[in-house]
Amino acid sequence: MTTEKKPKNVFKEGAISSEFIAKSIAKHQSKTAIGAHNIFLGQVRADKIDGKTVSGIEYTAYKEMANAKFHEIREATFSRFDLTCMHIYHSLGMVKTGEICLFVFVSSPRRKEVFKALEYVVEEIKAKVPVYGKEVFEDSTHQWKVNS
Amino acid sequence: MTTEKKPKNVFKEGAISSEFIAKSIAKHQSKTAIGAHNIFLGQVRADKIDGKTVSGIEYTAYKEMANAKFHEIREATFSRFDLTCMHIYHSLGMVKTGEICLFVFVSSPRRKEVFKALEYVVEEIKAKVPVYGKEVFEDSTHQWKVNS
Amino acid sequence: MQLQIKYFGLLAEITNCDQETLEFSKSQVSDLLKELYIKYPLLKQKDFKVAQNHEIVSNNSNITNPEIALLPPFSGG
Amino acid sequence: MQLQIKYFGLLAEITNCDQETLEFSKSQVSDLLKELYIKYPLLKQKDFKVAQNHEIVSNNSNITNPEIALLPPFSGG
Repeated sequence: MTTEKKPKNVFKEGAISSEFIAKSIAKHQSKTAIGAHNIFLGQVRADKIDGKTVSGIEYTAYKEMANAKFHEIREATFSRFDLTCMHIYHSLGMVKTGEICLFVFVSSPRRKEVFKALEYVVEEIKAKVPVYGKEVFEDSTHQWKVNS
Repeated sequence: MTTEKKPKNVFKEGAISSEFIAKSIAKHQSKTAIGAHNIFLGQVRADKIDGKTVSGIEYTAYKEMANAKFHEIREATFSRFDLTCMHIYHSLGMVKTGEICLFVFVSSPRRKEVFKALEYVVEEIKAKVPVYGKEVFEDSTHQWKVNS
Repeated sequence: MQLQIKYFGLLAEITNCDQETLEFSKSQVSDLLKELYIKYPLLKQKDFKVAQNHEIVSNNSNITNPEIALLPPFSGG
Repeated sequence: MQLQIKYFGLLAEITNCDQETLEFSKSQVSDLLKELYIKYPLLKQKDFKVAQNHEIVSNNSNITNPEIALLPPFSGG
């Protein structure tokens, strides 16, 4: 039932830990109107490009605009779907391969809503939020990530 | 890359803890081909029915058939979607309101696959697996849950 | 043939047992249901399916397995 | 008007800075881009959008805010 009305900071320095995700899940035990949670986690892949392997992604962002866009996405999602709550966290700085860089968490009384809402939120983030991933290779060279 | 070929036991006695979910997420850090995880959690709602409030759901199942069906769903999902791995856990016995009774976890190199796969798995479980929820009210009366 | 009949959910409340062993001399699922409806008249009003070999079977299937389950609508998850 | 221009991702490598202050006397985004292309010829080959007031704006928009950001394609998540 909590729709935050002011943009809040979605960014976290470094990787998002599984303990943090567990705490976030546990906090919802008192919200007994919820019947379904859906969680998206983005994990950094060890892609091989021209024989070199990605060792991590360093994230930067146009923070003020990004937080404003996260807020717009949140508001639009609450108006489109019957959600009880929603949480978004994105990493800044270095996230190593195998670590989590994006955590999106939606909850609703009913499961149909969470499936639609979660995919909507993730696609909106990819399309509208000015965040940049620099793929750093094991030899310290890099390339700028392109979302597909 | 692990497609278990034999039915395994999907059931866990009692609620699924957030610590268990966290451990399951952390185990995937070594699978660096994964770019996206999608997790569904079913949580027991404190529904009000005729003035009485649900305090928990007691789950029973036709276990052998249920595990066989979970296995069929797993195999069908791997053949339809490009997944790296999949995990399903369902509670048996008493699960109190606010606690988790179903945990479905799919992972893939790409996000489009996990969205489609997760919804498919959850809908298949609801439709094909012989599990029964007895909604127990605060006054110890009960009714049999009907999925919508 | 001796059949082990398993009852789940609401049905186990009607039969007052989770499973029972019955002597069965006919062939089809529908024959078994007729016998069970006599024993448990309330069953007739209930929505359920019959499973054999862990698969739902139709009423005109032959019974070939000694374990038969009566399954009300699923409500997992 | 004094403009603070912010560069992100790949573009910050081309300009060799994250942000800079420029004196700007014309009105439209396209005028600013012409000046930036002279200063940083490599920018011209790059795919990017311009944001003002935290919104993407078109090249014929008037510049009304002292903070302007040049944003290459997003790659979050």
